Amino acid sequence: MEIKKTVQDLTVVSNISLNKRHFLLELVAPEPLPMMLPGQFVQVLVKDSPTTFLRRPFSIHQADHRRNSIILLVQIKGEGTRHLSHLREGEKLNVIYPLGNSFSLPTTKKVLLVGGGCGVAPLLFLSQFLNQNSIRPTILVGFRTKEEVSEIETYAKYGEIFITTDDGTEGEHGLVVDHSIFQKDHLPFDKIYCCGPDAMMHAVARIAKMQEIDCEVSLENTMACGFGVCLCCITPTDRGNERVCVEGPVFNTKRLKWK
Amino acid sequence: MEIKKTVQDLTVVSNISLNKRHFLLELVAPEPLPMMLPGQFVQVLVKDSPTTFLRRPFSIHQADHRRNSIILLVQIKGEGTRHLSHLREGEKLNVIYPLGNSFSLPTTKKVLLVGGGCGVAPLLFLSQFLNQNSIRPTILVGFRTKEEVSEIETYAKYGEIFITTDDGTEGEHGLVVDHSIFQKDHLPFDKIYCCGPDAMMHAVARIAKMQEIDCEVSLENTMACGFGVCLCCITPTDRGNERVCVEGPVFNTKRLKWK
Amino acid sequence: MTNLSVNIAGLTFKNPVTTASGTFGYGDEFGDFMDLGRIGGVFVKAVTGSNREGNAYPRMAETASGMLNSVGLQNKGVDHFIKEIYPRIKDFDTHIIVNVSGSTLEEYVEVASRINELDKIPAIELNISCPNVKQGGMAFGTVPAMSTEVTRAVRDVYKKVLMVKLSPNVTSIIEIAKAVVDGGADVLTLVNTLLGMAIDAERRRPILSTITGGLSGPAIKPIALRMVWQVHNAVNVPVIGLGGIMNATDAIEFLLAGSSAIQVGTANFIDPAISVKIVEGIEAYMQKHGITDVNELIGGLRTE
Amino acid sequence: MTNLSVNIAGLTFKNPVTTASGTFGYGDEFGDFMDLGRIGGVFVKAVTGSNREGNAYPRMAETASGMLNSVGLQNKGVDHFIKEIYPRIKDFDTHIIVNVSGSTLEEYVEVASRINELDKIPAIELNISCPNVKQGGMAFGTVPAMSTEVTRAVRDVYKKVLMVKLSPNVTSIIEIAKAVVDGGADVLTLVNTLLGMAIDAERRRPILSTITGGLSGPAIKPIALRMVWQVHNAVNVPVIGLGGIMNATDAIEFLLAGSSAIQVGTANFIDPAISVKIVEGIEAYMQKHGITDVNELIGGLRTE
Ligand SMILES: Cc1cc2nc3c(=O)[nH]c(=O)nc-3n(C[C@H](O)[C@H](O)[C@H](O)COP(=O)(O)OP(=O)(O)OC[C@H]3O[C@@H](n4cnc5c(N)ncnc54)[C@H](O)[C@@H]3O)c2cc1C
Ligand SMILES: Cc1cc2nc3c(=O)[nH]c(=O)nc-3n(C[C@H](O)[C@H](O)[C@H](O)COP(=O)(O)OP(=O)(O)OC[C@H]3O[C@@H](n4cnc5c(N)ncnc54)[C@H](O)[C@@H]3O)c2cc1C
Ligand SMILES: Cc1cc2nc3c(=O)[nH]c(=O)nc-3n(C[C@H](O)[C@H](O)[C@H](O)COP(=O)(O)O)c2cc1C
Ligand SMILES: Cc1cc2nc3c(=O)[nH]c(=O)nc-3n(C[C@H](O)[C@H](O)[C@H](O)COP(=O)(O)O)c2cc1C
Ligand code: FES
Ligand code: FES
Repeated sequence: MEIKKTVQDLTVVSNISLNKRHFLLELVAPEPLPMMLPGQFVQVLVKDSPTTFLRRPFSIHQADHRRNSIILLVQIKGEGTRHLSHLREGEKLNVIYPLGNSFSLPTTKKVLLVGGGCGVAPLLFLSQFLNQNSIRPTILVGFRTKEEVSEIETYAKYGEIFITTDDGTEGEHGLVVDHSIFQKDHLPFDKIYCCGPDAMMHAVARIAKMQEIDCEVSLENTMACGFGVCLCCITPTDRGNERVCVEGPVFNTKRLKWK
Repeated sequence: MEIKKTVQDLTVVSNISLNKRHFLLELVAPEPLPMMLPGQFVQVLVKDSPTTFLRRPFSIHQADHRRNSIILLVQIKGEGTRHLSHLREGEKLNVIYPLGNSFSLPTTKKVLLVGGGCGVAPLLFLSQFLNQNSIRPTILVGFRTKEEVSEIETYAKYGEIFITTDDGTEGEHGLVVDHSIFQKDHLPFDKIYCCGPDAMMHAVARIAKMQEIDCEVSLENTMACGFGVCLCCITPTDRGNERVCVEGPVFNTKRLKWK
Repeated sequence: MTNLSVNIAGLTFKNPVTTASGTFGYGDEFGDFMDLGRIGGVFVKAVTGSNREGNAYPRMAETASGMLNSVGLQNKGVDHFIKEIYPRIKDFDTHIIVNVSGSTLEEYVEVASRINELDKIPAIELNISCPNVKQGGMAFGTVPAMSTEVTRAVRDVYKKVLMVKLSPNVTSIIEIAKAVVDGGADVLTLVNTLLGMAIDAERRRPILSTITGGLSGPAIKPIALRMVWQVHNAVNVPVIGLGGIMNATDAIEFLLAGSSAIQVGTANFIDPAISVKIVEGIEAYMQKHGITDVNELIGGLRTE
Repeated sequence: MTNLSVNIAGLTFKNPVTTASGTFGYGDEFGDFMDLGRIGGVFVKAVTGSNREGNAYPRMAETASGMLNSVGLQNKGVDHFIKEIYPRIKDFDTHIIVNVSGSTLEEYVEVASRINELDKIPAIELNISCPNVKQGGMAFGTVPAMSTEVTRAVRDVYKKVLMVKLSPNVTSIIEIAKAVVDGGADVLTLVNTLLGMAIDAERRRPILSTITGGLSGPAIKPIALRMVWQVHNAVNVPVIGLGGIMNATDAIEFLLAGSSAIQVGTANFIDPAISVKIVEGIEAYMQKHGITDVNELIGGLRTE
């Protein structure tokens, strides 16, 4: 099924700061939202930022077809995201979407979602999607510290939720992969979906491989276009260098040739 | 007398649109205003405009030492001035000032000020200064059309005011130099100060020369620094190529080698 | 009625706006965003003799008003192009021009002669200016004698319109342009990317896997414009100009400097419908200035 | 304690931040904005054999993240420099280095030998790369044999530290760098501006009176960084890097690429106190990264 990509001026309906580094940006579309799947992303034009020349990619955190809006969960990294954090209600944001492939629909009900940092972004959309398909996933999310733990009640609506913080101020102490969930010889899952920092995805992929659990990760990469024409965003796979923005961002870890 | 130049973040206290193309920007300083003279200008940093790399020069339209503020009269030309037109109260603007030389204090009381377009900007400051020195100048200002005629009451406080509009919708019909003031063989002035489009300044300078009236013009030029180090803003004079930002912007027309 | 069409070496383009190789895929990726029939032509991604995986990632770095890339000619080779891609794109209502790349003279000749067989491809653009391949690539475009040689060799086998794309990384663009014309080029395209580098100060590492890469975008526009102007005044073949064109005003500047057509490159990433907007913008400019034929703009810079 | 001082060809700079010729006047123009004693050195405006009026106006065009200039070495000549300017600036608490320019080999030699007599000038920077003068200027910096020749001629008369400033408008910066080192240069400065052009589409005219001019600013940073890196790896003399440095991070990138010191150019126009802020920024970076000696950064790019 081909999903048509579109360039639109979306309107900011809210910009909610979650903590010092993260905010939720809700954007309403001028036309009915296109069909979108969890794992897909948008390419945002950051106007009025002299140092931001290219668009910035963000996962779709939520898609609300009734409100005709999408929500992005953004972490402030540099100039582009800082600019977005200052957007006010009513301002326009030019966006290309929806882009990329999506997480696959699992053939099992025993599903674990693992996210770290702003890598949790696509997992909320994925949780909702799984629920619609009668799957209640286990959700494990890692944060730096208590202050950054957010949207837990929202996730809890869609699955059983576990938390780690790097400093132990909430949930289990340590990295996501140190969580007690993983301290078993036979994990009670047939599928893992994972999104977060590279090191985390590598670690989770290693566990999944050892335990022969199917695992999908959503990769980041430096993107110029986001729709497959510049070939800047490749990742080595069993089919050669593939584009993270078209053949990805979601890849089954079996297919990845990680360094 | 050396005037010390300074770089400061001024705060916008008001931004008043005069008409579609012009606005008044009042900026308050964090410290007591430096000494400033009419004809001097400021170099404004336009942040958040991707296409505006260098600072933008604007004449000091008014300096109010009691309010500790300066006012700029700005015409929207391109991206930089458009950005400034959107500035809101409370926003900061980084400015280098005061720059350039100034209009000379006349030795006569029979003074004519001639301005066109945004070239009227320094003339208000000059009128006030002349008043302080007990001179009430005649002020002739040209606009495109009635809609753009503005601040007339303000000028009228400092001198006798005459107006032209290009389309005849207010004041005399035609260009500034077509005004009846100039239709005499012996103009009743010993000094003319002029600021506006190049063609206008040339025409006024020609009249002044014919009638042997001393004439000072405030030149525009493309500036990179504004404080004398890049040598981009030169104009040919009897002393060779001089810098409009240091030896100018005000020049006695006798000294200019105009093409 | 305004005429937007230009004739370049016997080939008529419905308007002077085309898209640059490597920034427009094979054209069909833009189907969701615009009507390809609205623009003059599409220069498709580089085609080489056989499959190339290109360089390792990261391949991209953002810079002030520009970007560096080190894609390195990733493509599946000329066979794949002919079998899989050509049938898919050949009937687009615009000129499809193939960017021919290689590491050796033989590879250029082979690819060119294979593309020569394709009915619906009216021209090739010989890429002797790619800074992102270790062998060949840019070397052919920076040494005049080599430029002549490779152009001549391709000229011998390629019977349609031969365009050659020049590298801006040279002391004298005029010298290279003349060398390429001597070799038999019908048209010159300029410029390809400038060799640059980006560093991540925090990690104390180069950002690109290849350390250096090709700079494109508005940052290079002044250099590209200057080279188009120099070459337009020095040779007698048409020039297609590009480098940092983001809007119609930029495009018009290149026409005035002597480009018979222009290519839109990096701008496609930021607005995938920009090429059509540029066509419209040129038309609006012509109407505003009372110009009825776009050919009046070409080389129309007033310098007296 | 952090050490910021660097030794370049026997000359100790209190820190690696200096200001670029033509963008900092004679230094005293910045007295209102900053303390000159805080920076490593000042490269003053070009000095030629006799008075030059430079080019006609307009001399400046703003471009994307940069600017073009065609000042054309306006200055009052070496006599005037020695009599009027030198006394005014010689006691600044920083190194004052004179940018020596000319149109002929003889002019370079004459100016260099005159400056040689000035006690408080520890070095000259030979400008063989100015794109804005018809004769000489850049030509000396784009032909290797001429670069060697002019450097050698100046070397013969100039007894202190001889720096030579290279043009980026060349096919191989390494070749030119080697030619200049062969001629006896102690230090290489790079880069000067890139030759560019700007057009006013509305008026259909070039913006600069000279049609082309020199491009500077962040737009050229990737190209400048690449050249510094190439030259640092190819020659054995210290390199002073510049081109688009706007802040401390940019400066650190140049140090990592192999610059022993850096020059701040166009950035001075936008923030006249920026050079001092860059000194502070380098210090802050070193503290953050636990680096005690700035020399550890020089050429410290990790590329394995
Ligand atoms: C498919 C995809 C989905 C993403 N989804 C989200 C999301 O939902 N929420 C979110 O907060 N972020 C997401 N990101 C990352 C986000 O795009 C970057 O953080 C953002 O572009 C940084 O922009 P900036 O201008 O603020 O930072 P910059 O000033 O550009 O960079 C700051 C730092 O971040 C690094 N960086 C910049 N862009 C990327 C990138 N694309 N990948 C990795 N590192 C980068 C730079 O190297 C630099 O060190 C996603 C990235 C991709 C590719
Ligand atoms: C000493 C001095 C005092 C000035 N005082 C005032 C003032 O009080 N009020 C006011 O509205 N304007 C004044 N100007 C002009 C003002 O600086 C320009 O209009 C402004 O810089 C345009 O910026 P922009 O980004 O909006 O336009 P841009 O996009 O930069 O340019 C738009 C158009 O204006 C032209 N232009 C840009 N800068 C200049 C310039 N410096 N001189 C001439 N043409 C230019 C460009 O060539 C272009 O055609 C003054 C200029 C100088 C040199
Ligand atoms: C990601 C990317 C890939 C490119 N690939 C090619 C290529 O395969 N062949 C080619 O001749 N030029 C290639 N180029 C160069 C462009 O066609 C163009 O010459 C250059 O980007 C300058 O134009 P611009 O500034 O408008 O982008 C590529 C450029 C980019 C940015
Ligand atoms: C207005 C202007 C004038 C310049 N004059 C000179 C000069 O006289 N001699 C010289 O060697 N370089 C001159 N340059 C070049 C600068 O020293 C520097 O090499 C160049 O601007 C690149 O650095 P930047 O990008 O930091 O400005 C000049 C540059 C500018 C912008
Ligand atoms: S970002 Fe351009 S191909 Fe993926
Ligand atoms: S603007 Fe730089 S010297 Fe006048």
